[in-house]
Amino acid sequence: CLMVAAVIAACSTQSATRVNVAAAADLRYALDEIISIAAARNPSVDYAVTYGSSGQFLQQIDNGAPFDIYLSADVTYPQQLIARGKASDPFVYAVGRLVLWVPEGSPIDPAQGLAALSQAQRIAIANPEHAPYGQAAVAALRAEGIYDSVAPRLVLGENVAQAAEFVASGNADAGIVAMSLVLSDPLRDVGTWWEIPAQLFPPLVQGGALITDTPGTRELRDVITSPEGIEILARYGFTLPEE
Amino acid sequence: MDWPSVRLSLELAALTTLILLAIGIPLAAWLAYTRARWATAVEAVVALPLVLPPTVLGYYLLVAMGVQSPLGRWWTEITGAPLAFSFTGLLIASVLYSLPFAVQPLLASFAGVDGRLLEASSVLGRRWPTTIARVVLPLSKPGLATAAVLTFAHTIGEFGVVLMVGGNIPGVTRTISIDIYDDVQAFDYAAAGRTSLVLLAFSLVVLVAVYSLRRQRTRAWSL
Amino acid sequence: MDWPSVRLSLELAALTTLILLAIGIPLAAWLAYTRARWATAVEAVVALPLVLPPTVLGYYLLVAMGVQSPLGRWWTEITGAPLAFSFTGLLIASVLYSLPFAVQPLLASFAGVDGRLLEASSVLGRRWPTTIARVVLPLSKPGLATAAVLTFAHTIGEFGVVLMVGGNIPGVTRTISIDIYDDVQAFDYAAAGRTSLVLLAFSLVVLVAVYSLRRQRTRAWSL
Amino acid sequence: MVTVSAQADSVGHLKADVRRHGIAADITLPLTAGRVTVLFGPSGAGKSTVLRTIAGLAHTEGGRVEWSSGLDQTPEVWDDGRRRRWHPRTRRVGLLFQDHALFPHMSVTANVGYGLIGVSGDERSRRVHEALLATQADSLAQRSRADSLSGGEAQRVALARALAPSPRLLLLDEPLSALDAPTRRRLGSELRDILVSLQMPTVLVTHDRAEALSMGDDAIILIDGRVRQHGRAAEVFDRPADADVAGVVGVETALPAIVQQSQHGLAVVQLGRHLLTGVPDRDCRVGQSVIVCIRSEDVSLEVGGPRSGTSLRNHLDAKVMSVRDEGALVRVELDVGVPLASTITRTAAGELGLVPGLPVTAVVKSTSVHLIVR
Amino acid sequence: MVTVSAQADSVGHLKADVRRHGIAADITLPLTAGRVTVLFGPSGAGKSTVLRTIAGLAHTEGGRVEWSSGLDQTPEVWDDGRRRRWHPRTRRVGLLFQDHALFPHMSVTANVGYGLIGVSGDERSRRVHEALLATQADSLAQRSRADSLSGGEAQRVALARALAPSPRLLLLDEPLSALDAPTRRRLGSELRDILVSLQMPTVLVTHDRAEALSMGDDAIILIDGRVRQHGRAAEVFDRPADADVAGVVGVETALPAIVQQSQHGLAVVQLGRHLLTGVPDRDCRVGQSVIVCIRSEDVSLEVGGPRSGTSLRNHLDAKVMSVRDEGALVRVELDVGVPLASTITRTAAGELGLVPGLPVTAVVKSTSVHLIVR
Ligand SMILES: Nc1ncnc2c1ncn2[C@@H]1O[C@H](COP(=O)(O)OP(=O)(O)OP(=O)(O)O)[C@@H](O)[C@H]1O
Ligand SMILES: Nc1ncnc2c1ncn2[C@@H]1O[C@H](COP(=O)(O)OP(=O)(O)OP(=O)(O)O)[C@@H](O)[C@H]1O
Ligand SMILES: [Mg+2]
Ligand SMILES: [Mg+2]
Repeated sequence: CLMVAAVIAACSTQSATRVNVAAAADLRYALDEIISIAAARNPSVDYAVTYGSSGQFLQQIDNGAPFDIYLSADVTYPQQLIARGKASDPFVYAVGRLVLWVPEGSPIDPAQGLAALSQAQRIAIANPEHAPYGQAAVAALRAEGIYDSVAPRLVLGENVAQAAEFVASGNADAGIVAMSLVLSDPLRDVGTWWEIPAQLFPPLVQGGALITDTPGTRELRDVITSPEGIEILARYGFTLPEE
Repeated sequence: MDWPSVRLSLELAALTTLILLAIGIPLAAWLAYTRARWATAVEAVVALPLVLPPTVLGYYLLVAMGVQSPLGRWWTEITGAPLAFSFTGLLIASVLYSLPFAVQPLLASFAGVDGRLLEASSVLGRRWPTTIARVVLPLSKPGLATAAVLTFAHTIGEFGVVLMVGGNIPGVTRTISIDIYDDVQAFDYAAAGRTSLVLLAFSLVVLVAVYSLRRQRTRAWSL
Repeated sequence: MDWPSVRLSLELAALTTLILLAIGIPLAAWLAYTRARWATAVEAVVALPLVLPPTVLGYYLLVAMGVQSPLGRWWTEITGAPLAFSFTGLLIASVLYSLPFAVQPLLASFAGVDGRLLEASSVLGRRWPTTIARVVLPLSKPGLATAAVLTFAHTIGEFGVVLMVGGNIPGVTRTISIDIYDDVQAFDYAAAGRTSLVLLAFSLVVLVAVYSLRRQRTRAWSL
Repeated sequence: MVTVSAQADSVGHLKADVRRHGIAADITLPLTAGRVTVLFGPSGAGKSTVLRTIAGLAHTEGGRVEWSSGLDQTPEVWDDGRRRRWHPRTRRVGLLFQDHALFPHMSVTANVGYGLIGVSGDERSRRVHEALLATQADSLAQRSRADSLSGGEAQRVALARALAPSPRLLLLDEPLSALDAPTRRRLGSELRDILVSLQMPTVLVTHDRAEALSMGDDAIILIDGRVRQHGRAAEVFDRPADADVAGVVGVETALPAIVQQSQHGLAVVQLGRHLLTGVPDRDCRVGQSVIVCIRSEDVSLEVGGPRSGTSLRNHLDAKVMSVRDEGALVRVELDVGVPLASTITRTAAGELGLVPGLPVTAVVKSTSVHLIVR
Repeated sequence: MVTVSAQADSVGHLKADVRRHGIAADITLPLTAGRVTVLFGPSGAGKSTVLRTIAGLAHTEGGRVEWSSGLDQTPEVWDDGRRRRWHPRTRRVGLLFQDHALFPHMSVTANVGYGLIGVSGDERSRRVHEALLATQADSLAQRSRADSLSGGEAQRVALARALAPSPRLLLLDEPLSALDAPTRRRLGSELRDILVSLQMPTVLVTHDRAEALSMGDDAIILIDGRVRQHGRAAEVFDRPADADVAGVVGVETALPAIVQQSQHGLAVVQLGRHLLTGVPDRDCRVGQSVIVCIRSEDVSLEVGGPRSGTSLRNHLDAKVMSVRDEGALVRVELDVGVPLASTITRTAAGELGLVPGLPVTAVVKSTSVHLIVR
């Protein structure tokens, strides 16, 4: 019993200095800047970020994963956790943007919009069954009325990053991916893009929640929802969350 | 159940197993019986695909098959269709990735065959393909079964490489394992559980059948 | 290079291999030499984890180890820390998932050991653990090497189960394979390539060493 | 079938009723310390199967294997012929495998010491060394892998391995077959002494009549999976119970004939154009049919016209058909109306100047003509 | 070393200079069709190693294996002792392995037919059947797995397998050791005829002197890895070149002595308290030391006082030390001042009433006393 108490004590001292962040993969570049701000404001906290699939994080947190703050690519996931008493303080921090992306040297001109996809042989999107960007891409294609004609030519990535990989490696000649990806350092020069108008798909609102309520998690939430954070996110291809 | 995926998976696994036995048997025989020093290096290289995470291996394969690589261009020229996101591409990837699962058990089994029988075969004037076919293989049934089972099961269950190289195209490259994975990702646990159960039950039947074949020797006495 | 991940991977792979040899040897021996009918079913069950996609298997393991499951709760009560997302949890998952890679080659090798030697050992009054240790294992070196190599390499390369059960927590459950996977997902191909190369080179050295040990017999004559 | 069955005496007995793919051999042996029972029979008769069943490596389908250590203790039922059997390990017998089955990866000393359970250190090396000495394999003690041994070397090491743990019963499957004659002779007689001094009852399979007679106290003749005769070794080899056994124990001539006269324990039969006096194995009447058994080495040859036979010596005029050098002996096929074989020394053959076609007289003592009454 | 070397004649020859872990055996055989060369020697002498090196399964380290098919064709260098060697497959020799090495999973007929390359259908079954008939294993043709065969059965099937492809050279490693005496005798003489009719030159390893003499034309004595004598079989077994060979070929008595007299190709030596006349293997002078070789079966026994010896027969008064039953023969150890062994027939032993301590006269013809001049 004493030993158990000691272990718990050890854990709690650790979480006092360390904050495990579960972040949606599309935040990979933007979040580094935001974290450095939060860390500067709160030097006793050590932020450790894990990027991954929001859905997988949901499953893991549900089963006791030691994450302290959850930055999802979706608003419903944090709410599910809150409904089950696993999280608190939901917040919305960004809205994702969708682009049509073609690799450099492709005959397809993205400026023509989604219609240009009629010339593409392979179109990469994230899997619409579980990836929000995939669902958005399908919605946009439907809105333009070309979904049925392009459906046989779709290749599905496990997530939006993999869809981008299909395009970047030249195996797909077009892709519908997150703007945050095509603006990232490694992919900036790989292709050209055209933003798909936001009205063609339901908004990709990204929300989060605190799993543990500590100064460190609150600090990060505050930074990410502050004007400063929103400005950083905007640079990385996110729009402001509409209040 | 997504039957096209099931069919695809079975086809892929069966073809991969066949191809890997066809490649693996001579390769393992060579590795088991050669005296060349560098065979050890070859043996190690065969096991290397295992060390890379499937998705990463898949990524490299994707690049190798892509239009930017000579292989990819050559293939597209010859066949008129790109290798990536095709069943053939999937097959190549599966074969590469499962190579150690076929070669290693075969090799271990071959190495255990009584050397005097190989000697007898040679003195009786037989070339090594005959020796392998008529002496080594029949005496390596457990290893053969292991190689086939590991390859087959692993190909059924694999999804990292397949997802990367195949692009999850329904009916073309969406295998049953991707299907289950998608269900879990979409929180459709009921569907995932159902499919898994069917997959497990089917595999159990296949495995029991394979193993029964192998367990033909009735030993009068056990340890 | 992310050295904590490298260390974690090596620890995990080494421990998994050790545990699996410790479990696999008696299990494979039992499977190889029992006359029980239902051993065939056990054998098939051992191979089943392979059939499920790693992430899906990982999901089921996660649920089994999670705070909502009796096992998870019991473990948390006993040790004060949850099983999932811990190194122990990762180890258990790896052991389960790699079980067939250890048991199958051992089994195939054991089945190939000359039955008369087992008979001799029994008549000389030895119990089966002694027979396994002193007769079967030394004569199954190739199978033992295969089991160790497949288990080790596969644990190094595995990331589906590890990602699900471990949660990719830096320094605790982030293995080198997840690290490479992350790099690829982040389009940092240079880093992924670098890490992969180091991993491959290291593995090559280990594998060549293991295989050289096994290739000790110099045969006067080859096929 | 003539069976000199074991007296179920205080020394205990082993009962092995072995039934397995066509074999049905029922054997009971007294477990007298140091007594050697020879199991003799043609290739494929089931000798190895009997040994393996006693050791527990094969099972009897029906039948029974039972070990009784004497007096009124309940016997150990090693195999009840159905499903209940003792594990080979628990029977504590020693078995020399016909194909040796040495552990190929172990050194010679590790092989020999393998069965020495709970014996270590000096005691262990001493017993290993003793066993190797006993089997004249001490020069091989340094060998680090048993698979580098020659056939005969392996056989001696395997013998040492079987002896070393001092089993309750020793089963030797052709222990000397791969050895050269001088080694075999030396080892054979030493082995006999060792078995007596270690007091181990032994069952010995051999194909060699000389070995059977010099090493065996009792002999069991196994033909086609059946015990056809069981008795004292000298008895069995001298007085085979029937024509089959006669052939197996090396009685070259075994011919049917009819009793012409019978008195004083002797009988006269017609063989070819000769009347022959012999000893019937039991009372017989005139007109009864018998099998005439004559061992070739009991037939000596003389040159010159036939002398008239006495009741003690039969003289048969014969013609030499063929002469075959067999080392110490020369084998001569004769025609005395029926074929008859003779084995004589080379010296004798040289003196007689035997060539095919030569007329000779074959001489057989009546006591060497063994008549099996049918 | 006395070597009746092969005449390098038109029939070609096989030259095998085998060097390998301590063995250094240089053998040259004429490849006369049907000629059988016996390789004889104690266990561990290197007989199997020589055969395996000829077949290509072991390599000679230094040395050379060369096959010359006769006349002036260039010989095939099968193994140059360094790195260049022919694969066993290409040598087209037949080898019967000492431990049989049958394919355990194949049927008996599949085993026998294994070496029949490019032969199929009726021709194949015919040749398989012929080979099985020749080795008296035709009753086993139905067996579906070779690992169910008994030791002797396996040996016959392995022999059939080696014979079936009609190899250019047949190497038989103890082909009859696992067989019972009647089968061995029958198969031995049939095998001899078959080898002659198939015209295969053959090298035969055996431990059995009778087999060596009845089957071998030539004999090579191998001791400790060295060829110690090579010549016609009868010659080698009768006139061993030295004491070691004498021991190996079964000359039980081999004692040192000094020549006392020498004339007309005969010499007199002192043996114990007796003067003994014998035949020296080459010219000798008085005072030279020789080894006296007497084969036990050349020593006959008489009861009664010693008669004076002639130059043709030596009579030695002796005392019986021990009598040992060896089946057809009885082995008697004598004391004639030095130990002397005698092997006589059981008949003779019975007539003489031999018991230990009995004074007897040992009779040895002068021509049977072989003197090896040192
Ligand atoms: N599994 C089996 N199936 C059928 N027959 C078998 C099987 N095992 C052995 N036999 C046969 O049983 C008979 C007895 O075999 P066993 O080995 O006991 O003979 P053996 O007397 O030892 O002969 P040998 O002197 O040749 O060694 C043989 O004919 C053999 O072929
Ligand atoms: N790998 C090895 N290392 C060391 N010695 C070896 C090796 N292989 C064989 N020998 C030895 O070489 C010698 C010759 O062996 P070989 O098998 O040729 O004998 P052999 O004359 O056939 O004897 P046997 O009649 O007993 O079969 C033996 O003493 C054997 O132990
Ligand atoms: Mg036998
Ligand atoms: Mg040999």
